Amino acid sequence: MSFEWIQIPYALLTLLIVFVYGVFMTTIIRKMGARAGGRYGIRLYQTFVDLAKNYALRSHISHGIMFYLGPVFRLTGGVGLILFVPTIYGSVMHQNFAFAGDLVLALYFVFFGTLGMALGAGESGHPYSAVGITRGLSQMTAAELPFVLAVFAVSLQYQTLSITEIVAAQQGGFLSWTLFTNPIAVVAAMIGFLGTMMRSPFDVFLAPQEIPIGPPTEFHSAYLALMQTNRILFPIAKIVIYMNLFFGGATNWPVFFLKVFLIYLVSALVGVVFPRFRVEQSIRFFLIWGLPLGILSILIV
Amino acid sequence: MVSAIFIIVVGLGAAFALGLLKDSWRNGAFALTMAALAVMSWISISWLGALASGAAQPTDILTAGVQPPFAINLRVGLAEAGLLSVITLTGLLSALYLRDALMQQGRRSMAVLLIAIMALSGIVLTRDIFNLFVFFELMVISTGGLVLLSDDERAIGAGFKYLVVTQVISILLLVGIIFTYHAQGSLNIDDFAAQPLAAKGAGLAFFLLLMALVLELKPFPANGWALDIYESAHPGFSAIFSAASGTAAVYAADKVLATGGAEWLPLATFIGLFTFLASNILALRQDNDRRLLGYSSVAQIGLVLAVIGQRDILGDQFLYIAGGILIAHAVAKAGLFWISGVITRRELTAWTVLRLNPPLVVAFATFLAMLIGLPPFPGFYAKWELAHHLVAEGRVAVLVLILIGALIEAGYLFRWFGLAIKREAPVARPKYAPGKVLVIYAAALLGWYAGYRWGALSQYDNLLQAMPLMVALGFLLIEGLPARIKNVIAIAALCVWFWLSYGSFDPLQMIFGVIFMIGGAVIFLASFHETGRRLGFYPPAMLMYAGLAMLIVAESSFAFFAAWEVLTIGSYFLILRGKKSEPHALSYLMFSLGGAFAILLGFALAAGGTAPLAIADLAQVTGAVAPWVFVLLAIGFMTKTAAIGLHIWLPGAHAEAEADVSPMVSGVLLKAGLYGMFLLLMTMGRQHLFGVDLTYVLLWIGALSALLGNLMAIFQEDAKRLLAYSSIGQMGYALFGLAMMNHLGWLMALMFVINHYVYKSLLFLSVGGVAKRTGTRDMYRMGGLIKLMPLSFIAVLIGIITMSGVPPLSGFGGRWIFYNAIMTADARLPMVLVFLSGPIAFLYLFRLIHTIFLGQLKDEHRQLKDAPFWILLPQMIYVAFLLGFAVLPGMALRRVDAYIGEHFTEQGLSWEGLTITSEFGYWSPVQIMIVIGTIFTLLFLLLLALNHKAQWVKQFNIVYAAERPFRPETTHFAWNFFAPYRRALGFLLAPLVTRFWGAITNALHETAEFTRKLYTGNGQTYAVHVLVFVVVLYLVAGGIS
Amino acid sequence: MSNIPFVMALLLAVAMIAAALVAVRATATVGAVLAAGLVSLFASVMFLLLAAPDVAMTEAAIGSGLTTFLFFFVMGRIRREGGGND
Amino acid sequence: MIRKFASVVLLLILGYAFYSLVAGFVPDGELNRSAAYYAENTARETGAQNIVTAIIVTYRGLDTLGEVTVLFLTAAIVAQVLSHSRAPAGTRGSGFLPAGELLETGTRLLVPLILLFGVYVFVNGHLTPGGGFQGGAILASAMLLLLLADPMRRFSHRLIAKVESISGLTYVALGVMGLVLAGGFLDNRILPLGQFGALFSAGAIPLIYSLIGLKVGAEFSSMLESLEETEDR
Amino acid sequence: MITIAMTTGFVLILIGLYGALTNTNILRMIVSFTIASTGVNVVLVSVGYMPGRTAPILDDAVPVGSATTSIIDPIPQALVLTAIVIGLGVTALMLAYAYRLFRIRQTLDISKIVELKW
Repeated sequence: MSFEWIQIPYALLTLLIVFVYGVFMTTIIRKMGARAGGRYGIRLYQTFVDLAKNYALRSHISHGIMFYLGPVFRLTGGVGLILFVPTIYGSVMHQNFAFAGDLVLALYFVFFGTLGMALGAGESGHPYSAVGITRGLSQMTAAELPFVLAVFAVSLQYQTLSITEIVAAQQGGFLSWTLFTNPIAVVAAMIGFLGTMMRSPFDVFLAPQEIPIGPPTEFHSAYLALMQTNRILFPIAKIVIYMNLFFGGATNWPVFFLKVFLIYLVSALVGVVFPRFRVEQSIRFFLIWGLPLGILSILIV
Repeated sequence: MVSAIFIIVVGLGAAFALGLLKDSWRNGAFALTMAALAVMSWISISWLGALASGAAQPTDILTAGVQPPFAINLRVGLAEAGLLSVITLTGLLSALYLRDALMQQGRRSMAVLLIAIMALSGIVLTRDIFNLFVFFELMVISTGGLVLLSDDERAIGAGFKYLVVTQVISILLLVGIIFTYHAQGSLNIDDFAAQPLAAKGAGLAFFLLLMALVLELKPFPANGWALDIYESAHPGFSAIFSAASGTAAVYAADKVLATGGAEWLPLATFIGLFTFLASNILALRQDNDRRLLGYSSVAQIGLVLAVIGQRDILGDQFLYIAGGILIAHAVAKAGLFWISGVITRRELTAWTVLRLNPPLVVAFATFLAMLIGLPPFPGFYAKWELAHHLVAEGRVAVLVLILIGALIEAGYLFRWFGLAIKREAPVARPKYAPGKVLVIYAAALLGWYAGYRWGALSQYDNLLQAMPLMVALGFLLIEGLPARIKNVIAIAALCVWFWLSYGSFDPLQMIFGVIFMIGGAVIFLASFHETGRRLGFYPPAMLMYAGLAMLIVAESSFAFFAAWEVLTIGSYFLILRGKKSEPHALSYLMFSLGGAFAILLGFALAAGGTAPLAIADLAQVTGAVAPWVFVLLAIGFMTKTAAIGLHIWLPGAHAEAEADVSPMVSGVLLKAGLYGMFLLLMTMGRQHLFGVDLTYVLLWIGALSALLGNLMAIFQEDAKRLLAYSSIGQMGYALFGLAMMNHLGWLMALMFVINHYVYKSLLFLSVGGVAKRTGTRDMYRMGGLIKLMPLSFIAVLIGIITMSGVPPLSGFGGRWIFYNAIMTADARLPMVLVFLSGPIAFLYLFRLIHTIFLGQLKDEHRQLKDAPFWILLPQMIYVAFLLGFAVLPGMALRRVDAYIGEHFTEQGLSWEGLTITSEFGYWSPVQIMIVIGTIFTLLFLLLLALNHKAQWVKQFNIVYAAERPFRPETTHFAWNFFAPYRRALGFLLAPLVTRFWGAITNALHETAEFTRKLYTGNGQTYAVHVLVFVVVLYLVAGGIS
Repeated sequence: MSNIPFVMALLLAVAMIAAALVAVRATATVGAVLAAGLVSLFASVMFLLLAAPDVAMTEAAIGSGLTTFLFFFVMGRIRREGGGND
Repeated sequence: MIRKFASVVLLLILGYAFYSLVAGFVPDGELNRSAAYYAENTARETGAQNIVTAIIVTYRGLDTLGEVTVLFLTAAIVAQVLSHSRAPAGTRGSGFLPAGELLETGTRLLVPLILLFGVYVFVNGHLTPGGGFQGGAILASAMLLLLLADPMRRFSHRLIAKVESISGLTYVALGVMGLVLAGGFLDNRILPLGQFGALFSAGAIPLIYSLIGLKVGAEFSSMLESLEETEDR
Repeated sequence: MITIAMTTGFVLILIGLYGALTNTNILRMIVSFTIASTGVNVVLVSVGYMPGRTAPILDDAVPVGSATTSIIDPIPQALVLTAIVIGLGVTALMLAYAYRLFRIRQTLDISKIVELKW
């Protein structure tokens, strides 16, 4: 595979589709959560409105260069993750820049945004940012474990590190999905998935509105807008990886939409059912439930 | 050639002539004494020279004009001449040293001194057993006289105890002599050898004879009297007592033992080893310098006795080995006692006063190194040869015990050195008597000369002619120059050495060579920030680099081991320079020496006794011994890479070192261990022990190191400690890669070698610079430094991105190769551990940058400037390199990849254009960089467009959502940063390893504390000990008839 | 071989051992020294019996004579300086 | 008590070892080769009647030189030790045997005789039993007598030291002469062996034994004196 | 005869050692050692003794020619002479030491001279 200029508009197109879908997804999930709680929930276009509002706001405030760059890092991480992973299997248009790296790149690039974000929040100087960061990092690294193990189990299973080839190996009926060929890995990965989705019950570090502790509290206006954009893109990007690795990938957009929605739903459901975990509780959760499964999946491949 | 009997004649004649002088002519008397000693020394040395060069043959000196055995005869051979030289020179120098005491006490004491030296020479020369007794008694009585030279009144008691014990000894000796005579019909030692004694029913007689001579060697536990003398006598005399008397007594025992036949050798070995070990353990608890030296003397003599016990297998090398140990001990011990004489107080910490006189510190270090047998001193060569001979004959147990003893000895000696270097020194420089100091320097020079001679005699290249070592030692001579000039020379030396030698390097050597030499030179740039003379920095630093330089070109096991020891010593001294590094430097040294001994044992086993062994020939080692060789060598190398279990030295050593030393010992030095592992695995490959694949074990060790090293790192409050622990983890990765034994695993290990050098040097320098400015290494005392120290921040940022493996920097390349490598590895469980450690690394790295540079600035740091230019310069070089290496990893790795391909059948990577492809995936660093860069730039521009008027706002102007901090200091959340992690995973951090090693150390100390109660100080008890010693051995030997 | 030297030797041996026991066990140091001198003296007679006249002379002169006096001199000094107790 | 018990046990075992030495001892039926050599060759090689003397002065002369040195050393050290610790003034003399009139008179009479006897003993060392050591001891006993008779008496330390040193030096010098003129160090044949059995025979043996006698006498005297006197000079 | 002498010698050695190990008075220890060394001398001489022979002096009774068959071994005697003198030297030295010790410590009890230990 090599680079051609046409890939740039193609990639932008993919990005746009994913973004729009992501906005709706976010909205729908929130609405579902509200309904489940007996509330009405937000309007369908509310997320758009929020974003637009934040992009329109102007701020004169910065706490320094890393503070300024933090959201940029964050969003670069999200966008990059989408672009380094093939979105639609077999589609030249939506291959994006997957040829630059493989599964390993995707795994490690996840940290890029996190790192930048944490740095930015750190420079704000607010002690609560620091608290949020340590919680976030602690939980995230723990949650990544079962995921990484499962991913590696999969690449061992298919003897490749190329995402495209992994998807290719799962074609030919849903029984050849990893979900069925290696269910343990999938379970492990899904446990990790819950942790990285930044949703309840694993969202204590994120500073949902009622706990004013966490990086987003420090950011406002356009900074916040960039981060919100990331909040929309990033889960989709992750789900795409999951979908590609475990659920047979997507050969066209409808399948893509469906699968992403369903996977997203998993985390939403769990969030509705469970109360919020403290960080060390969630670390233990991942280590006790996720980790052994991950190890098991690697051993039995 | 003057007959050697004139040593005796001159000594006696001068002693008698002293009586003719008026008591008030003390200067004249002293001059006469010195002249006599000088003549005696000259005779000995001229014999030594003539015999060594072959100009003279071993000569028998007849007395009374009658052939032996009917008259007493003397003999001068090479051994005798050597020992005579030691004895007479010690006498000469000690006399000079004792000048004040001798002058005060008058000519009688000078006569006693002369007779003492004469008697010791007689012990060496004589071939008659009863004559030996006479000389022994002369030695005893003159010792009794010389003890009185001490100002310490306790010496009288010690002298009396000595006399009591020698009475018992002479009784045994006389009984032994007469019955031996009865059995042999002769008193001549040479006759004994002709007719084995035991055969004639004189075993018991010989036993008593031997015991008497052995008791003169002060064997444990029958040696309390000797220690009391060492403690209380005048140090000038103690030097004689240890160096000269010990030497003579050992030779006497050897002479007699040689005639007894091989069946007595195990007894000597047993006594020697027992004494060596026990005395060294006891010395652990000593805080009186002279008593400690006494224990060490006793131990060393025990060692020589043990070596004598091996004379049946040492053959031609016996003299070389035993002589090497004996001479090293004599010179060193005399030197140390002499030094102790210029120090006024007796506790070990009083030696700090030496610091005010740096050449004395060099002498001190020289003597310690000689005692322990570090290169390039005679003991080193002796140790090497001894190990090989012992292994060749299957006496591994003996060797192991010797090495354990040596390790303990190194422990207390270097602890002492640490105390002297690190504890608070007095301010006022004491006045040293120039004569005394001169004597000390003379001993040190003699030590070096002996090292040179032994090197020349060895079958290997003389270490003191090895270019790198010469350069390093040359730095001792230019210590007076300003630091910056020395720094220029040091950098030039490293570059020149690289330039001279790189032509012959293979790609592997090239990578290590570049890191050791060029990498070392870059770190030296940081040293430019030091002004003044910076005493004691360059010689050890260059010693370490010399060792490293010699290591990569080493082709034989000897060269390798010598280089290994050299770099160990150099780095020890270097680490010791840190402010609070005393205990850490010691534990570093202990582990390193322990590792070195494992390597020695491994090489000896591999060689099967026929040293030298080419490193490449390790591949030919097969059979049952091969896995053990592998294990020993691996342990040796892993102590340097601080694999888990052997790691406890590392954090302190690296953290407490100076700002520019930490990168040297971390970035550069750790690679020596990896280089060793590379060689080991390259030559020996997979080995199986008890059916276990040893590389599999290594895999586990690597993985555990990676996990636990990282885990420990995240809970450190001290920034340099954090980095140090992280090194454990990083080396674990590299070890893991190597142990996978496949192409990509090795490539990954090499990638780690390069990356770890760069980012760890970078981070240590940045953190060192920050610590220099802030005056603390505790991260929670810092914060918000990003604006004040932007360059340091950038350096750390790039460093941690690389290290954590986040794309797009080169650390990712390491991870990528790693993932590809484990695709083919079959060991899954250790792999999991490595997975676990990855994210954890991310945690501590983030903490590093966050707590130091982000958050709120501390009040007291508001005026700080960025780190000094010279510390920043290498950092910027590293940053540039990291960025370049990220884009073009192929520039270093392609050739190595091909080189590794020669060793593994499976395919490596393909390097087409800018994309690197393995059979499992692909990696295109340039494209990744471009994509990320583009996205980042676009988003940045977007944000700029939206928020271009943003201006810096003070942190306290932010609106706190819930509250406003009452006191700004309290708002920096950095202490116990990853508390949740600790709560969840803290149990993994139980300091089991520390406890384990601590328990061993404690057990040794407790044993020492308990055992030394034996030495009640009661002379009668000591006499009982002597009898117990004899009786127990009599019973053990099964009642010899 | 006549019995006389033999009996003499036996007697001497008994005497020596007895004197030695006295020397070791006696309460007074003076007595001990004297007894030791006596042992020496008996020994020199024994040496004569053993056909060693040179040794006998030496033992008598040095072992029993001079040595004993050396002891007395030292004891005298000590006694005068207040160490009268044994 | 424990010490006594332990000592007894230890000594019993040692005694057993000694017992096995005694039990295993077989007296030689005839002279062993060294002794036989001396029996056959002493007369020819050294010209001395007293074989023990020949052995001491010649064959094992180095031992004897060492022996003399032991005494020299001891004398020097004893002097050294005691000069460190002078007794309080006014407390001199051994105080053991109070000197009486009889003793003093007897001393005057006896001393010359004893000295003469001592000289006789060591001059005849090569012929009859006795020799330098015995003679020296006898010389010293004269000194002892003088000391006992008059504790306040001063001897010339210088004289004693000179005698000691000069005889010692001469002894060593004779030894070296043996090396130069005859077969080896301390060879007595630097002087003619003379007629067997005569006073002036056996080469340098009488000379050496006399020197030894003088030296030993001087050394013993100096030792006794050091112990007796409370102050030097 | 030899056995008696030798046994006596050894017994003296043991007695002497016993005294030296159990008497705490320094002077008494020295006395004990002189006994032990006397014992050693007796042992030495008895080793050289040969029944029925005479002293090794070649006077009229023992002509040179028959010396080999008529004298006893002279060597042990020579050795003993040396040993006796050396023994005296050591004893004198110990006595001097004892006196010095007494001057310093005002005691002759060896069990009290233990300031150097461990």
